[in-house]
Amino acid sequence: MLKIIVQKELSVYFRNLNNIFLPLIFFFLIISIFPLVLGPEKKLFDKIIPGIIWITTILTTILTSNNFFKDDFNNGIIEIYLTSDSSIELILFLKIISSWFFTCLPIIVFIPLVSVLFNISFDSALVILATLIIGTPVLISIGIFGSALTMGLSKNNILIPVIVVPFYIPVLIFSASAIEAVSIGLSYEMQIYILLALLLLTLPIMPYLLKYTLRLSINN
Amino acid sequence: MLKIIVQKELSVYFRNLNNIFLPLIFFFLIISIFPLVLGPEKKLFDKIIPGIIWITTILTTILTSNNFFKDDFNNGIIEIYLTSDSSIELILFLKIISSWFFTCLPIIVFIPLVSVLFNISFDSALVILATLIIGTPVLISIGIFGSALTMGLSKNNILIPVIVVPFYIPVLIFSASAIEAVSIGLSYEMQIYILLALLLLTLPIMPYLLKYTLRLSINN
Amino acid sequence: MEISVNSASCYKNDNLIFRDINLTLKNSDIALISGSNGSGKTTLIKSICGIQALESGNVSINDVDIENKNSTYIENIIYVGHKNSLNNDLTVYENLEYLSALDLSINSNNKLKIEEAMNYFNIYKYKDYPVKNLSEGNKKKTSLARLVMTKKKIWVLDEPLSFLDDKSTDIFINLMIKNQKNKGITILSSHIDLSKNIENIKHLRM
Amino acid sequence: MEISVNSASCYKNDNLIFRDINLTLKNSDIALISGSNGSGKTTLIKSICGIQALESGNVSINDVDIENKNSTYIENIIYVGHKNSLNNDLTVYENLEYLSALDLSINSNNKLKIEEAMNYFNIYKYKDYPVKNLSEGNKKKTSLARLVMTKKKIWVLDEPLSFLDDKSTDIFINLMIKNQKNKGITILSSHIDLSKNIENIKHLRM
Amino acid sequence: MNISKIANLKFFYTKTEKIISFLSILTLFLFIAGIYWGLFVAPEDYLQGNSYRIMYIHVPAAWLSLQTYIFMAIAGFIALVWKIKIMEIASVQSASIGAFFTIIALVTGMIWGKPTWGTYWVWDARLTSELILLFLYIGVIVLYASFSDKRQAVKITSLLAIIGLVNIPIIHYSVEWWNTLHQGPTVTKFDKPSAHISMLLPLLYMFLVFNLYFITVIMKRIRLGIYMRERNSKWMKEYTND
Ligand code: HEM
Ligand SMILES: Nc1ncnc2c1ncn2[C@@H]1O[C@H](COP(=O)(O)OP(=O)(O)OP(=O)(O)O)[C@@H](O)[C@H]1O
Ligand SMILES: Nc1ncnc2c1ncn2[C@@H]1O[C@H](COP(=O)(O)OP(=O)(O)OP(=O)(O)O)[C@@H](O)[C@H]1O
Ligand SMILES: [Mg+2]
Ligand SMILES: [Mg+2]
Repeated sequence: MLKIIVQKELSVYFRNLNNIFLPLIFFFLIISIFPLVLGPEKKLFDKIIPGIIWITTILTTILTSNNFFKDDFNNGIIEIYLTSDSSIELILFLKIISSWFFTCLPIIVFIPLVSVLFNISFDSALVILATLIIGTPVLISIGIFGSALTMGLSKNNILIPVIVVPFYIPVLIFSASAIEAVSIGLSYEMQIYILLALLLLTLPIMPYLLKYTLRLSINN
Repeated sequence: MLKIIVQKELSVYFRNLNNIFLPLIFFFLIISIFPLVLGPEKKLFDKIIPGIIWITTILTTILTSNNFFKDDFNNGIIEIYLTSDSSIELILFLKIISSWFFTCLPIIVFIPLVSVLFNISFDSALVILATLIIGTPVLISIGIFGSALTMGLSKNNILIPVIVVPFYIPVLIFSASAIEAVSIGLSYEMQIYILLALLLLTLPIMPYLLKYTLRLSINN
Repeated sequence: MEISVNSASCYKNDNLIFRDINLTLKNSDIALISGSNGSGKTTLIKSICGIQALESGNVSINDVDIENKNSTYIENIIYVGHKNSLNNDLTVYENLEYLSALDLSINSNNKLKIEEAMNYFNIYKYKDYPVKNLSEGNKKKTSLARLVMTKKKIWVLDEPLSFLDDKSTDIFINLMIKNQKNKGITILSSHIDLSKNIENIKHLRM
Repeated sequence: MEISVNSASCYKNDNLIFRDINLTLKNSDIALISGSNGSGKTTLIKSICGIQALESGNVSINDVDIENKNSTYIENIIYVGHKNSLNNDLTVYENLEYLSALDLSINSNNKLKIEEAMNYFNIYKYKDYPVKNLSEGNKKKTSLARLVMTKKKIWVLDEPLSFLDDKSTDIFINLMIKNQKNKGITILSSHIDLSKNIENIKHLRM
Repeated sequence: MNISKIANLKFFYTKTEKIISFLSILTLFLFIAGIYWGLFVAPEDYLQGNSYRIMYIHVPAAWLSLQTYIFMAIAGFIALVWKIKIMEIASVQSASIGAFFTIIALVTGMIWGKPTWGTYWVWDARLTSELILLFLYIGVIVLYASFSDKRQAVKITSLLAIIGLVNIPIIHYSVEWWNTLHQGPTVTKFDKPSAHISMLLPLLYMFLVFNLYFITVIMKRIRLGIYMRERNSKWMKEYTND
């Protein structure tokens, strides 16, 4: 059973192999907008590029998780989940993981290249990579939670980020602070541990929370 | 007839008076994320704040125009537009304007306050204001065009920005360059004229282009 | 008035959907398109409204191809599709107001017309319900209520009877008969055989 | 097996939808819920499946409230709603594969079952069509095909006959009769009077 | 419909009208007295002069802004778990009161910041987390307003409030952490006013008055919420017609 569910969740994305490249293209596109808008001053840009990478990743997660359940809700698939005897928690978990897989992972894989392109030091690149790997699943889960809350509403493109982004802040702060720490030669272990703790706190609870939320949301 | 159409387009938003505040809240939320990610250094922040304002506005327009026609498409309203004897171009024009009205205008109105909060000089604030007023309708129209192109697709949250953002670039460049010019005391008239030209080029053509695109997209 | 489909063929994705369909309807004609699921009824109906492109053949009103710039098709045809064409967040009244604003054949003073339409289909009590709170049948009635308001003469309807209860079905059939009496033309698809209810119905089996 | 609705009342947004509904069904029972549009059929059906909360009263299977943790309701009930519960981008086969993976009563080796289900409803030829390219009736058949695969005994179906052509309607009625013979329970809503087609049908008018 | 729950709403609605008007007058009176005490009786601060007096608004408002969030989340929790209607109403109604306190704390803080730090705003830990608290409140308010079915809305916002409560300490510590690592450019440390008893007493007093204000307003708003929900019910019509 598990195999089929994983397969289907993935094949919605895989249908188009392009879909793997989309978040990547989006990522580069947004990153390349920053110098256009902030001016081409290289020093400034080099200084803030880790931050920009993070901001851009946040956008990607906001866009991906926005209206995450809308199609499933409109098609009545959520109703099937809620009346199914197989483990919905598992399905929801797989949904989180596969959306992470197709939106954040491509970005993460390309971080080494990005680091070379933008002269990010090896140590910094490593920390950026680590914070992204640990942080993005949390962001994606929170975003998906937001769209479960608002599943039945229309015109909620901006509503969901407004609800969700405040919850992003701990992840952002610890990631930024780890990156800052490594850049001035301080230890950043502590921050990584805290990020890990956030991940371990969020990910196991999220499927149950999502199920509960979907049940509340559908009962309108 | 016109009156009712305008009324209805607006009342979808107005149903909830909150909807006027949403883009504003979103705007402040995103702006306040930047110091969290880039570090609280005030000097740096003051330097890049005009750029940040622009980036944040871009996000707002991306989010607003994303899947702009999806609900109307799913509900079959697009089909009604295409078989209606009243002027669809006009309706589409009104749709652009009202979505601008409810997402960009609130931000624009608050730019003076933002400028005071972030110590932006009066001259700069004026130019930011001008570029936003002229630029945002163009961005919104381009975004809406993107979602007309992809109306029938699902999972297109990231697809649309990827298609659309490259078209944003002229607006961004001239706006940034106007802001840069005023900050170093140069004249910025030229850039404003070019932005105006972009606006006058886009807005009148857009309804016809949109109608044509909808007709193509629906005929799948 | 006369509407005719002339040896129309349609492909989708390189699959033939239908071929060489001919149909000519004059004033007061009612055509029932029937056929098994997937036989192309919806596709034909969309072609008649100009939403679906044909591979060959054409649809013409008074001998003018509807693709032609001078065609009056858009002033004559009203299409009620499968989907309800309602905005879920607006109320029943607001939706009808909006839809009537899109239809130039309806007088500008349409408040009375809207109330009449709601009364006709017994949905007046839902006047101020947002459409998303309606039952499926009442949504359908709301979208059919456009037909009470319009003065357009060629009605093209895709499974208008779906989700309607018996009483509403009768009401709707009466509406079609009224259109027939007004010399209007109706083209509809349905799985229900209406020849018992309506006289002189033309039958197109796909 | 026995399913019963005990003096159930339901409010939505402070509006009374139905009050004091009672219904008890035993093995081989078929219950047809009918009533005019907006009378609360869909709402009742959703309550029976535990999707819609009741204000008072309850639904129980073998005398265990379905809200109860020990209830076996989720292992016994299969719900086919109004909406098709299909993913538009996946093919018919993939959708059925996914839906059967969500139903533990179906054997893990379900390939044969899926082919059987598609053949049963004559949609085998659309096997590799993405659902968005199906006609409305064929979508419905795809979503009903779950019933061919499942071993669950309590079927709860909201207007399963909508959009089906005559032949498919017969096929579907036969499926219900088969379930009846297997001692299954069927609850369905419809505007069509099925008492001619099925013996011993219980009628609940809302 | 459960009799005891309806009775509960009815009981609250019918019995509290007089208490509320009494509380309103009392709060107003005590507030004026407190303002007088804070502005005129309490001694001048030797460092900050008179500008510190804004503390008598700022500090209680800041405390209440947190307290209200805790109240909102707990009420939401009770509403979801035990399905107590009055708690649903209490939870969602406290959001705007909390947002109000937060805005007061922010605005008075900014006004106070100008003379003490020379700027309205710094990205200090406490300031930032207060700002985020405002966004959390706004999230609840906006979410509530987006639903047309208000009973559905309260359930959803209660859930959001509970999750937010879990997150508040995390946000708090993260922000603190963030700020200790990179030093801000300006004086970001709070100058603790000399905790003289003659300054502290009016502060404690104002804190109590703010609490009283909260109780009054939340009761008023619960009544309003009950009215909005039950205005079509029989007892409400009878009651309002009397
Ligand atoms: C926008 C600016 C400000 C904000 C958002 C703000 C926020 C807060 C918050 C949230 C608290 C409660 C903290 C707690 O209970 O843990 C607080 C307390 C306090 N604030 Fe502010 N504040 C601001 C500016 C100022 C300024 C400029 C001063 C004075 C120099 C000041 C002095 C105090 C004092 C004395 C307390 C109470 C002491 C304590 O609880 O530790 N605040 N403020
Ligand atoms: N959120 C809501 N607030 C108020 N009333 C609602 C809400 N949702 C649904 N209703 C009402 O509940 C009633 C029952 O709806 P339901 O969908 O159960 O009807 P139905 O019997 O299935 O009708 P149909 O035959 O048209 O499918 C309808 O009158 C509908 O308007
Ligand atoms: N994009 C497509 N590519 C290939 N075939 C398609 C596509 N879209 C639709 N079809 C096929 O066209 C046929 C006709 O569909 P249509 O919706 O017109 O049928 P219908 O007669 O209305 O059926 P129903 O009674 O079920 O509504 C169907 O068999 C459908 O599978
Ligand atoms: Mg069809
Ligand atoms: Mg129904």
